[in-house]
Amino acid sequence: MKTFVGIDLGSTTTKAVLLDEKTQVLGRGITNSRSNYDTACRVASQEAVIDARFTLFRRELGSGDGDSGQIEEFLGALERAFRLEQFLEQLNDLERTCLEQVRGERFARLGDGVREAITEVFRQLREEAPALFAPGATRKSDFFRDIAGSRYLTIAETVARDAGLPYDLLLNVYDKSIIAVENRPPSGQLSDKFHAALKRVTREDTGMNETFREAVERALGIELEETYLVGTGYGRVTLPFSKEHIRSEILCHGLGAHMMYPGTRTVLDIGGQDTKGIQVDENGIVENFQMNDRCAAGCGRYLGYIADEMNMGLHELGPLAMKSGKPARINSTCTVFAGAELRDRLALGEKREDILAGLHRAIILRAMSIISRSGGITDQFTFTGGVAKNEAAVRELKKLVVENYGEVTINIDPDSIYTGALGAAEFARRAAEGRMEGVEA
Amino acid sequence: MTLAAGIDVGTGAVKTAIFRVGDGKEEWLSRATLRIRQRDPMELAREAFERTLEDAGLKEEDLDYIATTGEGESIPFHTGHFYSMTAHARGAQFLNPETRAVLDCGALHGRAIITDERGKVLKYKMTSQCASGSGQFLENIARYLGIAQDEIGKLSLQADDPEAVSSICAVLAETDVINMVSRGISAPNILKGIHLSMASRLARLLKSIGVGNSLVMVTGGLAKDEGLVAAMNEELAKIKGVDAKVISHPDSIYAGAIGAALWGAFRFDKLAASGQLLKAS
Amino acid sequence: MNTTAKASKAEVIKDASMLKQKEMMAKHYERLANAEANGEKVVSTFVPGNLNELLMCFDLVNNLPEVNAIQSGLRRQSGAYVMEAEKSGHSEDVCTYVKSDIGMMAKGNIGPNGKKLPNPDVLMLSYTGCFTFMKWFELLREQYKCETIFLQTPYMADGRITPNMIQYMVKQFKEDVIPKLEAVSGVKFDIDRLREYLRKSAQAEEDLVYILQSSKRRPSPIDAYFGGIYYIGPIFGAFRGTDDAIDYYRFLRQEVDQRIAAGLGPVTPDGQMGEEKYRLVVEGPPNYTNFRQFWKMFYEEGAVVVASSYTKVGGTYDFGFRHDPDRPLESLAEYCLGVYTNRSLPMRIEMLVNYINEYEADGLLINSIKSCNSFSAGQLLIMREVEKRTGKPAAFIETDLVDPRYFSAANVKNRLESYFQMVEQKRGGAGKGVAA
Amino acid sequence: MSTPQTSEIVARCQALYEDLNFTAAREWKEAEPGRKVIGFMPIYIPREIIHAAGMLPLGILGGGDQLEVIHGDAYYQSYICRIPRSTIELGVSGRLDFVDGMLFPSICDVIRNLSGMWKVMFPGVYSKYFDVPQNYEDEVGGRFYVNEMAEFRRDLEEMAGRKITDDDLRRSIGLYNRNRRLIRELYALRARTPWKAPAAEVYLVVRAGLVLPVEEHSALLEQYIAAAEAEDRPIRDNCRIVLTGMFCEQPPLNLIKSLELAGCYIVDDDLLLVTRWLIDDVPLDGDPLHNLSQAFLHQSESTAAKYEPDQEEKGKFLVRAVKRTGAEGVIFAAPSFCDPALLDRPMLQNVLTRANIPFIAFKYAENSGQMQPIREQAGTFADSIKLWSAA
Ligand SMILES: Nc1ncnc2c1ncn2[C@@H]1O[C@H](COP(=O)(O)OP(=O)(O)O)[C@@H](O)[C@H]1O
Ligand SMILES: Nc1ncnc2c1ncn2[C@@H]1O[C@H](COP(=O)(O)OP(=O)(O)O)[C@@H](O)[C@H]1O
Ligand code: SF4
Ligand code: SF4
Ligand code: SF4
Repeated sequence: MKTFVGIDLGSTTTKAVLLDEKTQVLGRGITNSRSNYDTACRVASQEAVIDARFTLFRRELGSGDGDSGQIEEFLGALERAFRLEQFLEQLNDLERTCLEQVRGERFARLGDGVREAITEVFRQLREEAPALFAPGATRKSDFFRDIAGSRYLTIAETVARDAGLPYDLLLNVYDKSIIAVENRPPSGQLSDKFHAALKRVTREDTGMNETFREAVERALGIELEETYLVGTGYGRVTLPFSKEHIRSEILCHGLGAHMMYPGTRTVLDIGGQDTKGIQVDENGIVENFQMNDRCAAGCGRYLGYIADEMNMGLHELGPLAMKSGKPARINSTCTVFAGAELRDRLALGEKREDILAGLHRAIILRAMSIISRSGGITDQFTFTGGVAKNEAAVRELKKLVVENYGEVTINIDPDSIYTGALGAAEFARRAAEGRMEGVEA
Repeated sequence: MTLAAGIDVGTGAVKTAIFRVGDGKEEWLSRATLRIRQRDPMELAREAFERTLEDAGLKEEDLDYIATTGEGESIPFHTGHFYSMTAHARGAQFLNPETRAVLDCGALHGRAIITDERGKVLKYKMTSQCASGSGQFLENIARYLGIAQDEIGKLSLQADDPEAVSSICAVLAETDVINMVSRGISAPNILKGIHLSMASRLARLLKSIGVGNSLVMVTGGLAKDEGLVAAMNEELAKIKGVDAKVISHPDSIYAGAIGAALWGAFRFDKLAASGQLLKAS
Repeated sequence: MNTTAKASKAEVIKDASMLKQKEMMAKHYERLANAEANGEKVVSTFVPGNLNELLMCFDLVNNLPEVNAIQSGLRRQSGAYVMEAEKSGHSEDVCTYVKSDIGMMAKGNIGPNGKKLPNPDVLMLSYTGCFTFMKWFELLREQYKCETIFLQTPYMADGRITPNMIQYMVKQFKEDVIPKLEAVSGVKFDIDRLREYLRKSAQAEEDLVYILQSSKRRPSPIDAYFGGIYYIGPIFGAFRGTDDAIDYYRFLRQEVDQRIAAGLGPVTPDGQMGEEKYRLVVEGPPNYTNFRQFWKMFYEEGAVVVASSYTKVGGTYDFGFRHDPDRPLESLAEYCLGVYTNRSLPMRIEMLVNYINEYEADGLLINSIKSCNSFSAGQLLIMREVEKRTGKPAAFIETDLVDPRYFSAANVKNRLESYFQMVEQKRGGAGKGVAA
Repeated sequence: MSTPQTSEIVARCQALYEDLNFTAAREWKEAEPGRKVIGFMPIYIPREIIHAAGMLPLGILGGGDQLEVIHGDAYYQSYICRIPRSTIELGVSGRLDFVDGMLFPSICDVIRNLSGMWKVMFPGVYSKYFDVPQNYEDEVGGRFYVNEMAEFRRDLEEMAGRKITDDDLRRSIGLYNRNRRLIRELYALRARTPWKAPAAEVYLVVRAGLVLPVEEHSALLEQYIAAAEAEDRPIRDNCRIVLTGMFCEQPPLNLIKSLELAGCYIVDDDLLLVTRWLIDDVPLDGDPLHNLSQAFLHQSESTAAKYEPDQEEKGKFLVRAVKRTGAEGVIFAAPSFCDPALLDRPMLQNVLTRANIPFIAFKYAENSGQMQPIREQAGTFADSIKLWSAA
């Protein structure tokens, strides 16, 4: 079948969306942006294809007369199994890379100790992997780098201590290797991994039956043809696409938000390094936009620094901040000094949740200024970008929107991080249809 | 004989030192350094301090003066506090008596200090607001490149065509660097580029406080980074009317702790002489 | 220089005005370099509110630190000069024009022709449209310890020139400026000489206005910002009131007429510009350190600037003001009062709104200059108001005049492209009706 | 009534300082029908004329570190100082809705342009850019200034619906003379015994004068001076410094406190300059506008906001301040991105260097939250003065 791909190469994450001819979203994929844009695009697209397969599975299964609860349970199990397969594959790759690293001269004098330590770390990692993907388990993030990274660091600390090795050393081996692993384009056949996952599910006996297997096989048989691709995002200038395949992220975000909520008139997007306020008309056409200036204070990356500083996952920040009753007043949102400010205030005895709540408020205050610059908020208002996933940020935003613009509809889609990619995919679909609407090729 | 401890609580690490001072001698008994990694610095300070005591074979009550510096103002067991530039100037003087200027390069701020032969601060200046030239930034980039702290300097020295980092902001500079990697710029050239941009900021600081042709000692966390020291010398050489030379010392990282301890001893003796005896803790 | 476009006829004639300008500039810098040897006295002064005709009455050679800073920017030396000034204690926050000048002095004060610029004998501080000027000349005075003449131009805050303002300025001329210039130069003031210069000024001004307004046509034969910056050079600088300026603008006018006749658009550094896709009004000074690269981002996309406010900093002539030989001192006062940066914010908004309407532009682009509070403080309100009153979209980019550290090509390009795509999309969308 | 303690007076002033809704001024206005309030920004405004019209001159000094700025930021790029944006925030959020007029004195391009912005954003409010002469000749600048003040006087008469007589003006000048005298006295007290009048308190007490009627403020000053003289406070081993360079955007209170905590007694400063701009009494007899103009031309404080016609005199005022107050050094604190202050600074520093007076310099914003670097610099400065003065 024909598919249309939109890729949003953000400063922090790269997102891909696959649309079908009926403008239905087939799949979404995300990965962290990295030094190699090409790889990031490929990984994100592949993730979107994987997601699309699950959509197709669901469609195939749904067309039969299976019990929907059962189907969902099966698909859930299949997805976990698939993710585990993927994880283990990457883990093996990482281990190989790590072991190669320590062959270098820098490690020669340390002898076999390091190699043994690394093998031990990975043994433990593999051992606990299934638990990470057990039903109901929460993971620090969905990216290999983050999951593997945080566990590696924790395990390595103990292993290093036991082996009498410097912890910094193991840390460094990891840092070096993860880059290599991340920048290797995805390899291997997807269908192999699906089959391996199927096998795993069969073993686990989750009520899978032959109808299910056949449906999955049928869905796997459908060919996904990449008809047209449009790229957008921060890395747009360096995107590995030619000019007619590129649209400005402003237009994509505007259009994407319009597709999710056709009544949208104002869009706020807070990404990793930029915050945008966009006004669109009833057709999703951009009327006005403003972005943060050259200072990246108060963008998503700011939360990243804070999370690093607190050794927490990004998605844990919001819930903690929600516990605050009395947000601290924080005036500087300089991303780089965020950590220092945090320490300063902790040292003064302020509570973690209050500081965090204050930091979230500070980010939203800045975003409010950018919206104000772009012309304020008119009904409806749609919040997109990675930070829209953060409930504490959303809470502050809602409060401030009401205070400043009255009761307007505020839309936040759980998939809001894909807004730009969705818009890009729609541009791709229109381009393929020869409707080069609004944008010159 | 006066026994004094110096505790330097930084943003990157806690450093401690114990000195015995008297008869015109300054004897360095023990030292410790602990990186602050997601741990309460005050706890770490205690831990480092205990270790230093143990190494010196002393007990807390043996000490005449416990001096803090850096962010150690709120350490409960201190006798007195010296501001960090006061301490670094004295510490650098101890490490090399020829020193007439100090460049303290820490995790977030750079500080340039002009001193006299007694370690007296004559003039100084700190880097402002923006953090793109900070140790923290370099550290982030190095981690991103997969390079260990102690490799940075050596790699930077191998650069043949350093790539300038243009951004004023550390966050944007991070993107710059990511772009460089994707353009195939080598790690040495990237690191050297960062070093040069940091060095140029620091050189400006030095020049603006009138460094002249002094011997400049680098202290603080980045003192070990020979790449930065080399870049500093390159940048200073470009400035007309400045003929300064930048050096480092293996113990530079302790400069703050050393200075605090020595000033502590000095203060103790002075107060003792005037009859106002102090008791540590 | 791109040589491929050199063949066209328009190019050749274009060169006549360009050559003339080059020759004028070269001669001027030569005169400056040799001033001391030739026994000529040198005055340093500013572009906005410059009193060239008056200064010529005292045989003073005019040196403009702003123009030197621009030259340093175009030659990519300003970065080093700015750093030099910062090394000597100037803040990173302040105007880089000043720092470029101060850094240049510290590095030997070498002019664009490679020769040392002379020390000024007098600083003519016409404090018009910018407070920074005051500090700038206080700094120069500290360095050169020479006579400093101060001329305060009151701000046109209420959108009008009051008799008290004119009176104040004329009094300053009569009681302060002229006597001091006489003392420094040893030349007696002759009002008839001033009248003659003013008459010549008015003649060149007439042609300049014609040229700057030629962009009302489609396609516009000129780029009124990037090209305009070259066109204003002589009249904003040391040549107003001279025969050279008269000749230059006559040449230029002929060239523009020829392009109009041939239906041609502006000439860019890469030759004749392609199809005119977007017509813009630009507010704010340009970036000089990456001037070519910056311009290219426009002409590559088919964007031409049809009117700009920057080309009015050294005098606003398109609303009818001309130097008037019959009211010499009064007209100098009115000239100073009327320069763009001395106009209140509401006046600036109105001017830009009119430009968009009269020049049939697609929208407003603001290039916000980090250095220049005089221009930049309030530009975001200007943007809002102009959008509101014209219904045309505006875009906002940030660079600096001469500090290369504040020019981020990727950032600027991203915004410009987004803006052009938006304008394009709106045009397409407007005719399309409701989409899915 | 018993004399209040300093702590009570300061608490009241602090409340006035923190009140971003200007309740005191609102109450003053509501107390009698027809009362009008005229806001003004730093740096200098002849408040006497406003007072003579029966109106309250209200100092608007930005939003400090407690105001959340949303809309104000929408009007300014990041490289422009804070005060205009927080002022706009005050306006947009309705906190100035009771103010009948706004004055924007001639100090820099930012405030100058703000005057036009105010006209566009708040078209119903009287707003005026108040141009002062930078030419100090009686016949040139003096004449211009008298005319400007006369125009302002006419505007106010129109608003008030009555004439402002010369006697009205004289009476107001007299009241402000007294107020300035008291502030000079307070500063002298602090210079003599800085531990008795901590800088943060002095600041708050003087600042109260920007929102209170002058009569009330003078009484408050008197009370504070008496209370401060009477109170015993511990003397700290601090050095004495002159704080300068802040002439417009005010630093956060925490900054002033931090300086003293880090070991520096502030014995002179250029905070809230409008209250001390004229350094001597303005004569009461003769033409009042002429007298105000004369005082402005010949009896006013030197700051970065003014052109110094005499190169020899440049910066000498600082040296004199140091000598007068027995200070041991100078701390330059300038608002970030403040061109006039920052461009002026190197020239002043050169003067200090020649006079052998030590100094340090840093920047701040009215909402700076991190005092650590400032404490560190001031602390080192204090250390260096203290440790070695004896050694
Ligand atoms: N699960 C999450 N919870 C909270 N915040 C998140 C989450 N995922 C991403 N973010 C935030 O979103 C930002 C990235 O947003 P994104 O829109 O992907 O940026 P970009 O498009 O610039 O790459 C991160 O910096 C982070 O702050
Ligand atoms: N061994 C090392 N080699 C190179 N750089 C180091 C080393 N140890 C610490 N650093 C750098 O020093 C910085 C911390 O310096 P420090 O002097 O502790 O800072 P501060 O005094 O500001 O807390 C860190 O950011 C790190 O980049
Ligand atoms: S370092 Fe901080 S303040 Fe500076 S530009 Fe970056 S985010 Fe902004
Ligand atoms: S502030 Fe603007 S007008 Fe003034 S000197 Fe600088 S660039 Fe020129
Ligand atoms: S702080 Fe400085 S730049 Fe800002 S408004 Fe005041 S005088 Fe102007």
